[in-house]
Amino acid sequence: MAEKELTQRTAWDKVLANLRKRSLWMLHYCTGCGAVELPPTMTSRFDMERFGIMPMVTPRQADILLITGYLSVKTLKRVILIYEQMVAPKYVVGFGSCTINGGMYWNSYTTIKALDRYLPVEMYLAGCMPRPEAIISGFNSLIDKIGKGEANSWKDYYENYEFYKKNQDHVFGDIETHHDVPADGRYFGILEAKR
Amino acid sequence: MAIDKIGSILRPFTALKHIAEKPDTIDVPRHYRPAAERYRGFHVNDMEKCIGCGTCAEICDNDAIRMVPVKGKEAGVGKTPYRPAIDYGRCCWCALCVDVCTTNSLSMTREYTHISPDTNTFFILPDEKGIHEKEFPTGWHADDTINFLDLKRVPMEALSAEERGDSFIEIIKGFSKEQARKEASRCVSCGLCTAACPAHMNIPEYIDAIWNDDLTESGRQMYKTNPLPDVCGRICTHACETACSIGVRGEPISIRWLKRYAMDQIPASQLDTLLTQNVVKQGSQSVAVVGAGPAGLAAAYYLVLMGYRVTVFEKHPKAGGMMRYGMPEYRLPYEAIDKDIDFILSLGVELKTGITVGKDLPLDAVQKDFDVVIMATGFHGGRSTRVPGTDHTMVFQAVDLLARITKGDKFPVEKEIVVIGGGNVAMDIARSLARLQKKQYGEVRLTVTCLETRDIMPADDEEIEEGTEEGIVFKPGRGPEEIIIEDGVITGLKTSRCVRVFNDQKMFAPEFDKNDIEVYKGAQIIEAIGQGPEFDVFAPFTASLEMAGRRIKVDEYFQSSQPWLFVVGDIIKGPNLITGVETGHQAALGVDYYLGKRARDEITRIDEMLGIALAFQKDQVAQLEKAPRLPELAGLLAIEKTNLGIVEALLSGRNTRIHLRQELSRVMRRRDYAYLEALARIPAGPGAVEAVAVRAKAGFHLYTDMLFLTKSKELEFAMDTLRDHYRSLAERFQTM
Amino acid sequence: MSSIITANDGRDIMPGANAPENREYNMFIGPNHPGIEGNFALKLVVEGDTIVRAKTEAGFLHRGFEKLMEERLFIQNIAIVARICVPDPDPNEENYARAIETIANIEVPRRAQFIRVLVLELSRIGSHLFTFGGHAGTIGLYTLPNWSISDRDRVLELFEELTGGRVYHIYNMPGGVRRDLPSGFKQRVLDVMSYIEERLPEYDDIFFNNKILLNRAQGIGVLPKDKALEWGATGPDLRGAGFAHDVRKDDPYEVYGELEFEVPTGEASDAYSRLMVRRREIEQSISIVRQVLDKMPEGPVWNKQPNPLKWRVPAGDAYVRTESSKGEYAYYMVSDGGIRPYRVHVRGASVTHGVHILEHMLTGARIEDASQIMFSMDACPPEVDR
Amino acid sequence: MNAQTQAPTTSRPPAATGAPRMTEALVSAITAETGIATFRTKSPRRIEGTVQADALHSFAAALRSRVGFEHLSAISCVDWIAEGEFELVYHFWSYRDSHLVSARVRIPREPGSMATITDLWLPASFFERDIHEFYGVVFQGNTDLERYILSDWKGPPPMRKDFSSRDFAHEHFTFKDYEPTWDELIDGGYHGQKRQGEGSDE
Repeated sequence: MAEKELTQRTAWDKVLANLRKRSLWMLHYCTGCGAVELPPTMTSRFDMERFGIMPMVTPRQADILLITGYLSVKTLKRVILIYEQMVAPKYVVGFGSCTINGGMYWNSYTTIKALDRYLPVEMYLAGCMPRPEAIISGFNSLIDKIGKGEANSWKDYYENYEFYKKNQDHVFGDIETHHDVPADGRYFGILEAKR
Repeated sequence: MAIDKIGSILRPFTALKHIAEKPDTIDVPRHYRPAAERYRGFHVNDMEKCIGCGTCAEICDNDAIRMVPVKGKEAGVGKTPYRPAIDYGRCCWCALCVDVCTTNSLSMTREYTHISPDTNTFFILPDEKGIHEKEFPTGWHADDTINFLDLKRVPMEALSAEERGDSFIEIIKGFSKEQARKEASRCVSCGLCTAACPAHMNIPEYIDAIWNDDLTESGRQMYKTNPLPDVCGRICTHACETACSIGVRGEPISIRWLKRYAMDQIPASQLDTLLTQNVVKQGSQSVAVVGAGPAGLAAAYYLVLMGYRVTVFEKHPKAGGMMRYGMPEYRLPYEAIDKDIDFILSLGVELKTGITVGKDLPLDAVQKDFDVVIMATGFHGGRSTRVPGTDHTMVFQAVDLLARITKGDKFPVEKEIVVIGGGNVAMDIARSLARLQKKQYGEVRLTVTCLETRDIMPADDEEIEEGTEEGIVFKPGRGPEEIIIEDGVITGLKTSRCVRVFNDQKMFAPEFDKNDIEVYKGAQIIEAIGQGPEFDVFAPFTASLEMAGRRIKVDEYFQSSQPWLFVVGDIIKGPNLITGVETGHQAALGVDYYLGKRARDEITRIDEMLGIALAFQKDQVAQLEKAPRLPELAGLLAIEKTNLGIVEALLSGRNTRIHLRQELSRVMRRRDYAYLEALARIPAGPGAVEAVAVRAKAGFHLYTDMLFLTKSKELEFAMDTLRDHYRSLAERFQTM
Repeated sequence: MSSIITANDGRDIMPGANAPENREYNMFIGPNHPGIEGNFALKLVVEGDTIVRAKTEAGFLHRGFEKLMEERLFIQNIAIVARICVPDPDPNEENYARAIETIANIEVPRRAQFIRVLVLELSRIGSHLFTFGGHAGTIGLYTLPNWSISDRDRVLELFEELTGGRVYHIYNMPGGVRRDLPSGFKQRVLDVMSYIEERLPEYDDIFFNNKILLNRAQGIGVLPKDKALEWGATGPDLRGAGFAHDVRKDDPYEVYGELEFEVPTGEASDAYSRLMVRRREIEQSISIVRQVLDKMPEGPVWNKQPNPLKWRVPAGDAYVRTESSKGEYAYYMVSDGGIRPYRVHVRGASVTHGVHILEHMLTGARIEDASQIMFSMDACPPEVDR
Repeated sequence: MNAQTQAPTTSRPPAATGAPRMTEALVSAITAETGIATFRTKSPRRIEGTVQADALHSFAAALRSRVGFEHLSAISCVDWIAEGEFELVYHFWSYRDSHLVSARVRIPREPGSMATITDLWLPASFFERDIHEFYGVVFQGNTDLERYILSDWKGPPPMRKDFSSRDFAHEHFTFKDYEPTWDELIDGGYHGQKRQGEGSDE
């Protein structure tokens, strides 16, 4: 059922948003060193399941993609494949300094320096790496944003896909993700259907 | 391990005993858990305590700290308007910046949560309140037992009181190699000293060169702005050490003694290798310098390098001015003076001694023979207190006596002497006479009295302490009333207590308490209450010169209202040695602008320096494009194009923008890089290989100068890359 | 021979599916897989459920540490060094500091050496608890990760109090450590130690003596004893095969020579015996921590070094080894007398366990045991990639 | 893509056994058994020496089988670019004698090739492949040298001294350019007014 215009928030959208925000599933993929603070967040010590957030193994059913710290070029290729396999609405959360301006690996030849050139990022957490308490506060503010319907950064991927594709190609040389992104955009009602 | 089958299946259910307990989940965010006392959280910086020295930016391994000019923070001695801005898209919270902070103004709080979709909020300018302006307790802060800086100076050996009691041998022994390198290792190259030094000497560069044991490079850096390093290494008033950032919490770097150490190791014969500016052939225009003091000699040095014919007139038998005739030998040995002066003269400066302009040779005669005249006559006229009895024969002026000691003339030295005055000159004459007394009578009976109380005496503290060790009695805070003369012989000086020296408007108006009288016994009185200029030297033009208060009115290049007349040294600014050197240097530039009719070419900001580098790189590319296809030059064109790309990227790069506007802490001039334009005209024809080698050496010197200009890793990294390229290129063609 | 792909009457529903050349197929586990420890991939050639050939793929976490270290001052590297192995960062810091101390023969105050041993043992306890959680997760026993990782968090709170950072401590410096113990810290460490000591029997009940684990782990992932040394196994994996080799005993550093502790070993050299070796090592580490705390002398904690912006380490090289929770962790550092290290080679413990030994042990194993074998070898991918 | 791993059944010579020896006895044992006399004691439990490139394999085999060093701890590579040489340092550890022997081998940077010792120790295959990837050294006899960590890397071997990681990062990645929220506090704004002289101010 293609989503209608998301700007005016019909009653159904509000209900949907409320249901979605209480059952966010986070993809269980530790891309960087920040992932060592995830087990304490997932398990009983900080227990993010109190907010309905649970680790999910497949990108097909995940809502949140955590980029936990730096992204080497090799991992970025997999992350883009995963991101395009995730069903919208999807939220990328950037952990720590490395996703903002390169972090401590600013002069490394393999890590990307600014995540928002390759994927639309919903929110960044400061820290090297962010503590479990900061992660949970981050998830809470994400939940509020989804509840209010403001967490729409994922649309940006479809709207200016050329920008993202150009940057991705700049890093890898033309990669083929076997994913027709514009078609997804049309499916999710972001881009107007092809006449 | 015998594990019975049934047990191992049932035992997991023992975990059920925890059902009744409360879960150990920390109920974040409802229940806020504070971080540990030492937690390395977000930064806080005490903006007032911070002096903007940039050492935190220097140590940061992620280049996360950029120094930005903050409104309302003014530059000053030991202070800059720059404050650290921290980029939390780079920071790894390692707290090296907190541990290396020279003033302990930077510390960390226990706050750790910052969430935002907008990355711009991750670039903060920390102040006392913190990132979210919530009062979080202090976390990781500097620890005085463990800090990276060496706050203690390397002690300098000096002659003990007995050894130096009756001798004029130099007191300070100077650093050994290990001591000098250890002292040099303490410097964090923050550049505050350069800004505070009147002559803006390249102090971080030459200290770094001493640390790297490359003494010729150290000498080269000194000669860029000071042709009298030997002298300054001994008697400079070292304003740099008062500005030193290490001095905030510890003892400043002994910059003066390091300068002396470096110059002591360089023999006079090698001084010519230290010149970085190329010596231009002598042109037709001539300049007369009146007075061979530090100011006159500095002006002469820079003018002769610019190709002017310079003649120096000096009334004393030898050049040196106050350096030789006003400074006792135990502070400044004459060999040090001669080493510097002989080198300057060797560059082609003509010295005429024994001629007093204004007496033997009137100023207008000089004006006719020379295009420009620089007056550097200094403060030789001693002022008198004019209390009753000062006309007695046994009342002397300190400056005259000091000159006589240098010339070796005889003069009476009484068993008891009283010196009036509290400045360095008073200390010099008092300690010199104390030595003569010890030699003649075997004991020192000398009293020094001055208006100022002990704490506001203008003399250096070491001078007063060393003087007391040598047996001199100090009576500060006393006003001279009258010299008591009984049947033709001076028996003492009557003084009254001086209540105040300056009135409310800080004008010199001393008030005395007449009924508190003390008499100090002495058969000889020396007056050292300050020196004044002798304006009769300007004889025919004195009337037509505009005056500013008691001094001649000059512009920033010390050009007086008469365009052909420049006035430098103590009579215009000071009185001290390094200011004399600075005025001489500035006046030389003023003369060059006036005679050479050239526009001013000071460089004030880093992007203007980069403009020169850009022009140089463009010439490189142009020359190589014209050069013949030689095997040695294969691939050079591509490299030069990338270098050009690097410099263009810096100029247009938004990231480096903030640093490009940084004020230079030292005086750079386009003239210093005039040789780069000459390179563009070297023919690219058959001599191409040699031409590339010459240009490579020029490039190396250009980027060596620029490397110390900034704290930004972006600029530093680019300058370092370019410098290494030109060093290897020059080595490849063996012309270093 | 009827097989599921043929119809009842023997017709071949998928012609050729049974042909010998089609029996093997490629199966990729990771890099995004809950059974993988970190960002790592296994490329398996599988026939049915048995792995015929296995090849590991790393490099997802490669940041070029050794190159970055050559472009930083000596003191600046103490921040980046801890990031090489995330579950057990302290052997890196201690190795780096000791390598410089060996080259420049800097003398470390005794109190700092005791504190370093305290930090290393606490890091070992935390890392083992972390591995228990992972190992239990691969078998589906999810009670233990919730217990062990939350108990590990108490150790992290101790670290936060001592060093100012939970995971990355940036606490060791060439010449000693950056701060002394905070007041009352000794008592809190002893409390956490006794708390973990009480918890271990409960772990035994729900996990170590659990029937499911015994069935799943015993006899699985056998490291052949005769090959163990030749293949370069070290640490708990080698001790699981019965060799009592431990760098703290063979090549004692800091003050390990003065402490009494045994080196537990297993016999079966399978996943279960390696797990039990780690389990008993925690007890030894707890006793070491207690010994360190009561033998710790008073005194300075840092032998002051010159101004870091100009400090030069004299030319020379040094090979320093520590016993990390994963095995022998070594640094080879070369200095050419400059202000930056000329070369730092990081020899992580997993370069042998997580690569070739894992490939050998997976050959012939079953698919469902692949993750468990990897966790039993405790291979930490960032050590492999650096 | 079928993965090809080392045949598990390679048979390697067993290591010598016997009673542990003190350092001097060990040094003389090494000299006697391997025929290379350059080995000295460097510090407690550390022995070091130099070996010619072509003699390394026989030295290593003798060290393992006759002296008893059965653990290859690491093979490190140092790029002495000024002298145009790679220095390969082989670190052998003897559990029996608790000593480490570091054997230094110098090979020219171009062509940079060396004999493999994977037939003696399995860990050598990782170290040699690692050095091959990061320095470009070719180990003859090592069948498994294709890229492992740097499989997506198209540049030159990155650990060589003539490759600068900073240059590469500055050319290939763009950094964040901030519009600080406290811009008005800065004298002239963070990005400042239009400067005179070259450089556009887009």
